[in-house]
Amino acid sequence: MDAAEIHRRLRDKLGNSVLPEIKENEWPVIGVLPAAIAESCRLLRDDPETAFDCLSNLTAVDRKTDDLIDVYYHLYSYGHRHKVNLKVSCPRLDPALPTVSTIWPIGDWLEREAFDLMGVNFIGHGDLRRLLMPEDWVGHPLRKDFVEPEEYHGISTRRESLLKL
Amino acid sequence: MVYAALFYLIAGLTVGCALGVALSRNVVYSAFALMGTLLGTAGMYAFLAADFLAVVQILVYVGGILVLTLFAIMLTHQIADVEVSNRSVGRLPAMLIVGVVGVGMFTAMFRAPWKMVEPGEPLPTTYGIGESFLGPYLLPFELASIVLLTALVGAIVLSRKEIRD
Amino acid sequence: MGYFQNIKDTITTIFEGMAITASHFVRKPYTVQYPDRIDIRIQDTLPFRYRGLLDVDLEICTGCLACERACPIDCIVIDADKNKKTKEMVLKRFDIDLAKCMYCGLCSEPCPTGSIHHTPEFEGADYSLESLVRRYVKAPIPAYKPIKGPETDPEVAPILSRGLKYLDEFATPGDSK
Amino acid sequence: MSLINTLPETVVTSKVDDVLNWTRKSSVWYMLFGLACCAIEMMQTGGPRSDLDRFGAVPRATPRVSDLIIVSGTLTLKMALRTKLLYEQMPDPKYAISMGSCANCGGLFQLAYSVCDGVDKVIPVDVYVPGCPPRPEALTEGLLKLQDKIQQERWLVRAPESAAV
Amino acid sequence: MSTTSIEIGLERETPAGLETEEMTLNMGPQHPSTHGVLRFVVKADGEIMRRAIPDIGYLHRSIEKISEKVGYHGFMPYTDRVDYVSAMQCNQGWAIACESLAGIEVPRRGEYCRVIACEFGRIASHLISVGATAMDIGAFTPFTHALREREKINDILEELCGARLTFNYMRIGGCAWDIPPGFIKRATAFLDAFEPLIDEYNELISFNKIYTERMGNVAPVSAELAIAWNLVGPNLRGSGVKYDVRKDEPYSVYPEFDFDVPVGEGKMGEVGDCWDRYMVRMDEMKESCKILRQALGGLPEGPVVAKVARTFKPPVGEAYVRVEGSRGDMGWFVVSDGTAFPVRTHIRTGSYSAMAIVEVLSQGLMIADLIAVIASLDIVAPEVDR
Amino acid sequence: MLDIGLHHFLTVSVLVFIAGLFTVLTRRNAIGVLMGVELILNSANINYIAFSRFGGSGYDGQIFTIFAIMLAAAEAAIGLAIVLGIYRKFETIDVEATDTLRG
Amino acid sequence: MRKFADSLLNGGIFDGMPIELGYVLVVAFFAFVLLNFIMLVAGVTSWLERRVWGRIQSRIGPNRVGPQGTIQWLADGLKNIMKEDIIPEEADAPLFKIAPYLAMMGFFATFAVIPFGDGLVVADLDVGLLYITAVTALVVVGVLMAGWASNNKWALLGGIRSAAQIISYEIPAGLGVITVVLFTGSLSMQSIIRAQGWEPWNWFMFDNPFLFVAFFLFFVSALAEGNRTPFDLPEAESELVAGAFTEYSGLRNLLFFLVEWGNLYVIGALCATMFLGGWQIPPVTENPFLLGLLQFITFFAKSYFIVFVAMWIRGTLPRVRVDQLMTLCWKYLTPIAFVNLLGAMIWFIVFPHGFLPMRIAMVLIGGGIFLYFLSRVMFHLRRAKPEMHLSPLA
Amino acid sequence: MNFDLANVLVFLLLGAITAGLMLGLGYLLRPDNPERRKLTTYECGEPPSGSAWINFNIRFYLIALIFVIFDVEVAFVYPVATAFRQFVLDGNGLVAFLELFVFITILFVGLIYVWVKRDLEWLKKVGEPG
Ligand code: SF4
Ligand code: SF4
Ligand code: SF4
Repeated sequence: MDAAEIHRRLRDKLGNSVLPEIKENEWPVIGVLPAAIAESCRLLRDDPETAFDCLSNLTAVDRKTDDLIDVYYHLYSYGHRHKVNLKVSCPRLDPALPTVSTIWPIGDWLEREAFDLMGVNFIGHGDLRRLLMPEDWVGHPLRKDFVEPEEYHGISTRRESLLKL
Repeated sequence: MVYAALFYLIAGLTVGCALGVALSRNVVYSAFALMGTLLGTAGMYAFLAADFLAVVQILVYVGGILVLTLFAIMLTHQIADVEVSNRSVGRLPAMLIVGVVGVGMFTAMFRAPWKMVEPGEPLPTTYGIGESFLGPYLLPFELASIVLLTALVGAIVLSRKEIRD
Repeated sequence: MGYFQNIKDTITTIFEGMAITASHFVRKPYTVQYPDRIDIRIQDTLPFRYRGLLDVDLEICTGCLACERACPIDCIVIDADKNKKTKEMVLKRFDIDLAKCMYCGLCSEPCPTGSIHHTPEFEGADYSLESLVRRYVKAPIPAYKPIKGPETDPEVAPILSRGLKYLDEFATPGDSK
Repeated sequence: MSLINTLPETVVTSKVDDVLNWTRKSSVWYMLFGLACCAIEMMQTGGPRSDLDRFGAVPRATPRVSDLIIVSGTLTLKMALRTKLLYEQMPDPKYAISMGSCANCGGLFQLAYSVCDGVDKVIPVDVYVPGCPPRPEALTEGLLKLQDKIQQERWLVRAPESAAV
Repeated sequence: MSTTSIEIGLERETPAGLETEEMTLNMGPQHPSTHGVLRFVVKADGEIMRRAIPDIGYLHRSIEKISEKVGYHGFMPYTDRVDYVSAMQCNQGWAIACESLAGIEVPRRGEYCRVIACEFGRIASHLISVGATAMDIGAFTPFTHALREREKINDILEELCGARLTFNYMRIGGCAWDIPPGFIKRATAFLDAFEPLIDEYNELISFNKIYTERMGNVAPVSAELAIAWNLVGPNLRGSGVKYDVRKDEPYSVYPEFDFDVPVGEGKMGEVGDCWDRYMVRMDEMKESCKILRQALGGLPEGPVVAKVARTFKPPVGEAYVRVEGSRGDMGWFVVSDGTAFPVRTHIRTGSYSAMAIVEVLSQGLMIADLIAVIASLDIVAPEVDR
Repeated sequence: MLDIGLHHFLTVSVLVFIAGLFTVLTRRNAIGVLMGVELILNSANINYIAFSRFGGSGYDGQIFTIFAIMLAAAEAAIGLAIVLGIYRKFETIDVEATDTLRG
Repeated sequence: MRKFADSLLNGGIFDGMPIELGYVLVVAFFAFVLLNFIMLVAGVTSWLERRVWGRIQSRIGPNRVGPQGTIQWLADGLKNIMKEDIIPEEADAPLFKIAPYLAMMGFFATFAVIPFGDGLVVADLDVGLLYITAVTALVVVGVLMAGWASNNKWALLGGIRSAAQIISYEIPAGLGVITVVLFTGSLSMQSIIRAQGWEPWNWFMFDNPFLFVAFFLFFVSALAEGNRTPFDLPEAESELVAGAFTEYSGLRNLLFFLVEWGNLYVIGALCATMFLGGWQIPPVTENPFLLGLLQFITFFAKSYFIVFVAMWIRGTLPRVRVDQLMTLCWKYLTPIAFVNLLGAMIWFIVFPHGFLPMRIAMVLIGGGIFLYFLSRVMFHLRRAKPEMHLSPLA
Repeated sequence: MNFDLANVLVFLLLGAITAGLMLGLGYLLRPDNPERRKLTTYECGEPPSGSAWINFNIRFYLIALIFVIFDVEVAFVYPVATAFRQFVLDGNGLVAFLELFVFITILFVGLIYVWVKRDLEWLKKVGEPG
């Protein structure tokens, strides 16, 4: 099934929560409003015509200039061998999205990672803890405005360059 | 002389460790002290020219029963933690009882007119024991297997039942 | 029956495995007895493009700073001034931090003369970190000025040809069509 | 009481010292402690081609029996604390080799927010091996350098005044 | 010491009676079998695990963030460190991602060089994987034999790109070094010697009864479970799903080669058990050899790298490409805003999902099985943590 | 004194017996009690053998001891199984707590 | 031994001393020699294992310390003496300290009855074989103690595993031993050897099919009791870090290592005694000294052959899992051993004086298996076409 | 025979003395530098969570239980095996065989019992007791 068809189906079901244009790409991008993302994911997975049984990737992107955080969901269907990329934009100050970890189990870790590094809140995710950084870490390091702390448990994070005479 | 010295050494080990079992507050220590007594007893057997028994003593008591006891202790950590604060019999009354019994036994021991024969040159015993098993002691020998079988089945059923309900 | 099949499988597969390991008793060990019991130095067996410790041939460095700029992690520091009078570049400082370098080769790729290059040398262990910083310029020296045509200076020519040979190792970009 | 660094320097004591140092350097057991890419090269160093075993250096699983920790790879802040603990759990005398740029000074990950720039910030390092990763022979050379260092040490003999700290 | 979140939830429940108390074991970060710095908090009941909770991040080196600082060309050496066991495919992933952003076409010889390098890298990586699996099961010898063969591959790759592990071989638009003279002969010679060794290796360990007993029927992953957890590559194929990015979403010049995609068949137990995953790798090495012979034989002439500006500025946009790495398909996601520095790079790797599934798989296994599971999933720490 | 005779062995046996008795009396801990019983059995065994050696009764004493050892093993197996059973039921190993069995 | 001691004492060196003290001195002297010998054996075994292992793995192994690395073990030992001795705070200090000595005592004790030659044995106990099985119990308790006292989970798990494993395999091992005892009627090591001859067909291994099976039963069980691969679970590096000895450092750890390497030799010695004819040599010389030396060498060579096989196995096989270990013991080895024992009894009743054709047939079968093995080795060599290197030293 | 037994004892004593000597030598030669963190329990670089002295799995116990019984049995069979040879040579082999056969079979029944009752199985589902 090609992207346009998927897009049409989604729009049939969810109406204006799905943005009208799709960006043709290797992974065609379909924009979705934040509130509808979990719903559209569920539809895409459960519809036997689309049957997206795999969440291939989930990435959060900090668009500081636009004051947005984009979250990309790369979906893949092993049954039909087709793919689609859902894109959600949420405000940078308080990014919050419904979780997809109940739809694909791997979403659990992917969302935790996005939370850890980018500070995206996934509502309904039962166990939203840090994944990669230590629990006592401050800040979300992949944000553009993240500043590295001076020291961590007594270990300074700076190093004088040996090349400075 | 050396013979006597060795005897006292082993007797000391036996009795000392027995006291250790009696007096130690920690069950694990008691168990390890018990090992000393068992080894010492094996030594006593050796002195009494019962070489086969000495070895069986180590094999069954140390290798089997003691290990089983240790397993039981290690299985249940609270056993080692149980504070023996209010004993079934206090230490002092126990001392008394033990003292009386001990005095009685010693008296009996030294008073009794033991009919003694001069012990012969120590000889290997294994063969003789085997012969007795196949000869005069055949019935107990076969019974032993039944006892063991019963013990095995009984113990297994007991532990299994207790675990499974 | 599974029971006896298991026994048979165990015996035969172990037998086979033992035969393989036994055959190793007569195979030659693969060990190269670095450092002393070898015929040729390891360094000499490495390919020319091996990316070992960095080295700079100051004789042919033009002071163009291409390498400094290309290094993603700034472990090269070069001070090159233009001498006002002679209009010559003078290298005052050429330091490489070998402790930090990641041996990626990105610096030697843009070098016009192959002055900065990786050598097959790899022995650099030391007791202190400072000694891993290589300071090539001891006293300010004039930079090399490329001339048209083949190099004539007999002292520089072999070095330059080595450098150019090193550059040749890199693939030449061509159009895909 | 121990005799370490208490004896006066004489021909005999220094000879004994030499022998003791020789045994220590001939049997450097290193801890299996792979951190990142360099760990692969460390494995190769113990592998057939380089075979550190030739020099009596074998990998050990626990810090308790190791003499040497080869910090091979990127030390993240999260790991740095653990590394410190592991190093501290090693019995004296102990040594550390820092293998690769990351362990030396952070290397290419000085740009990173989560990396401890250099293992010498948490534990004292005896030998630095440059490379990214150092090839097995380079690590072997580092080990030989360490052996030289061990051979120079004073064990029983009192350290010369100037060197005393 | 900083606590990870796991400790917080780990208050020991007081046991009742002989109920075996749950023993909380830390396996890792320094543990001989975790291959680098992985950590599992094992909740065991004697020898049997209730759960093994993976705890990651001990090798989180912020590679994704660094890409925003060093630019497209400068990031290439960093991709080597994403999966240091088989760095070539990471190189390729990044190169293809950038090329697809900017629409660059790679010369055919360049593609062939890439394939050759990648397949050698795949063999080297699988060697480490199967060797380490055998080592974790207790057989040290196969591991050293694998290391020995890997050394030979390292020599070959060293000849090609001057490094043994962190190759930095590819560039956006092609490769940095052309194939050196005499390389093809030596590479073919290696393949000739190597292929019988695979059989020897199989006889030495793969079919050993103890080994098959240890690996067979342990932690089988059904195809549905594997897909739902996004297992990829050999792990997915071990579960019987015939999917290989090289075949099903072809990139580079892979369609020109003839090779099979081995899948797990449940020969030693259920489909998708540890042995299947292990065996898929064994078979894949043979397939790689096949590809290599074809690529080495049919190497076209021409340049190996296209002309690409030194300051590479792709147009605005995003690209998500997948390449078949040694640990399954690697997703490279790049967002460009038209400057010389990417806005965001995200690398989705095979080990990441493999690590996530351990908690599910480990339930009810024995501690010794956990090791088999980790090893057969072929988890490499930096791939998880990046 | 230097000539080791029957009385020496009997003395050791009595001392071990006393220690065993003391253990049995003072321990509330069931496993401890079992250990005391082992001690007592051992002291009896020493007696058996001492008498068989000094009383000239051939192998009888030794064979008795073997059976005693066998019974000790059986006793330990069953006894420990019971102890563990009790322990599980009552979450304790106090002997007196088993009184609840009656109630 | 007694004869020897008597002859020494009659030589008049110890005149004027109580005779018992004289004996003690003689025994102590021999014990001292034997102790050093044990350490040497343990050390050399460890070196040899590393070399054999190295060769199997296409490596070399230790070859720098001393000529060909032969004194590597000495360096290891001395170094370990110089290591700090850590007793973890959480551990139970007294037990933690005693445990290694207990294990070592248990292991030392076995050496007392190993017959290195006709008269070369410290104590030819009449219950020799049973004695060896019994003192292993000390090792069990030592390891269990070590595991428990460390208060470390890996150690505890390793200790319990180890204890469970050693005791379980005592059953098949014991049944294997009993099969031999049936044919000799004695438990004494010397009389078992004397019941065999120097010719292979007079070895118990080739006496009849049941003893042949018993040999493998015993060998496998002994490997398991010695915690050797493929049964090295207690110290399975990839699972339990270092098993019961995880917390031990320096000297105490060394003692455990000593036990491990020494035990390997004991396994070899036992197999050699019971199945391979022990020190039996053809009657070549009358000279008692030379005879003793030859017997010693024969015995040593036979036991080291078994040791070598154990190393070779270690270089080949993976490790079994703990449940498989128990399955193997209780469901395979023990029942087979039972049946085998009954079979052996019947055989003995049928042929109370042995059956020569069977012996020769067994030797031929053994040779046949060996030849087939060689052909497989050749096959693998031909397939891999490696560089050959026949010298054992590289 | 006593001579041999005494030998063993002397041998053991000497073993203990040697170990003591080694310890003494070590005492002289080794550094002693206990720091608090050095003495912490090793658990793969993490601070250990909880003591190791906890209730352990019962399966090990069952194994030991079965072992004890069979151990005693083996101890019984040893002397009989030594006597067996003489019986056979005396022509009473069949009697001895039958007697031993009965003994062994009865215990073999025990083994079969535990086997059938799955007490030798280890891999049981979590939660399933035993
Ligand atoms: S090799 Fe790489 S890291 Fe090193 S100096 Fe050159 S560019 Fe910088
Ligand atoms: S080394 Fe090369 S690139 Fe660097 S400044 Fe000199 S000439 Fe320029
Ligand atoms: S130094 Fe280089 S190879 Fe080593 S860990 Fe760091 S990045 Fe990896």
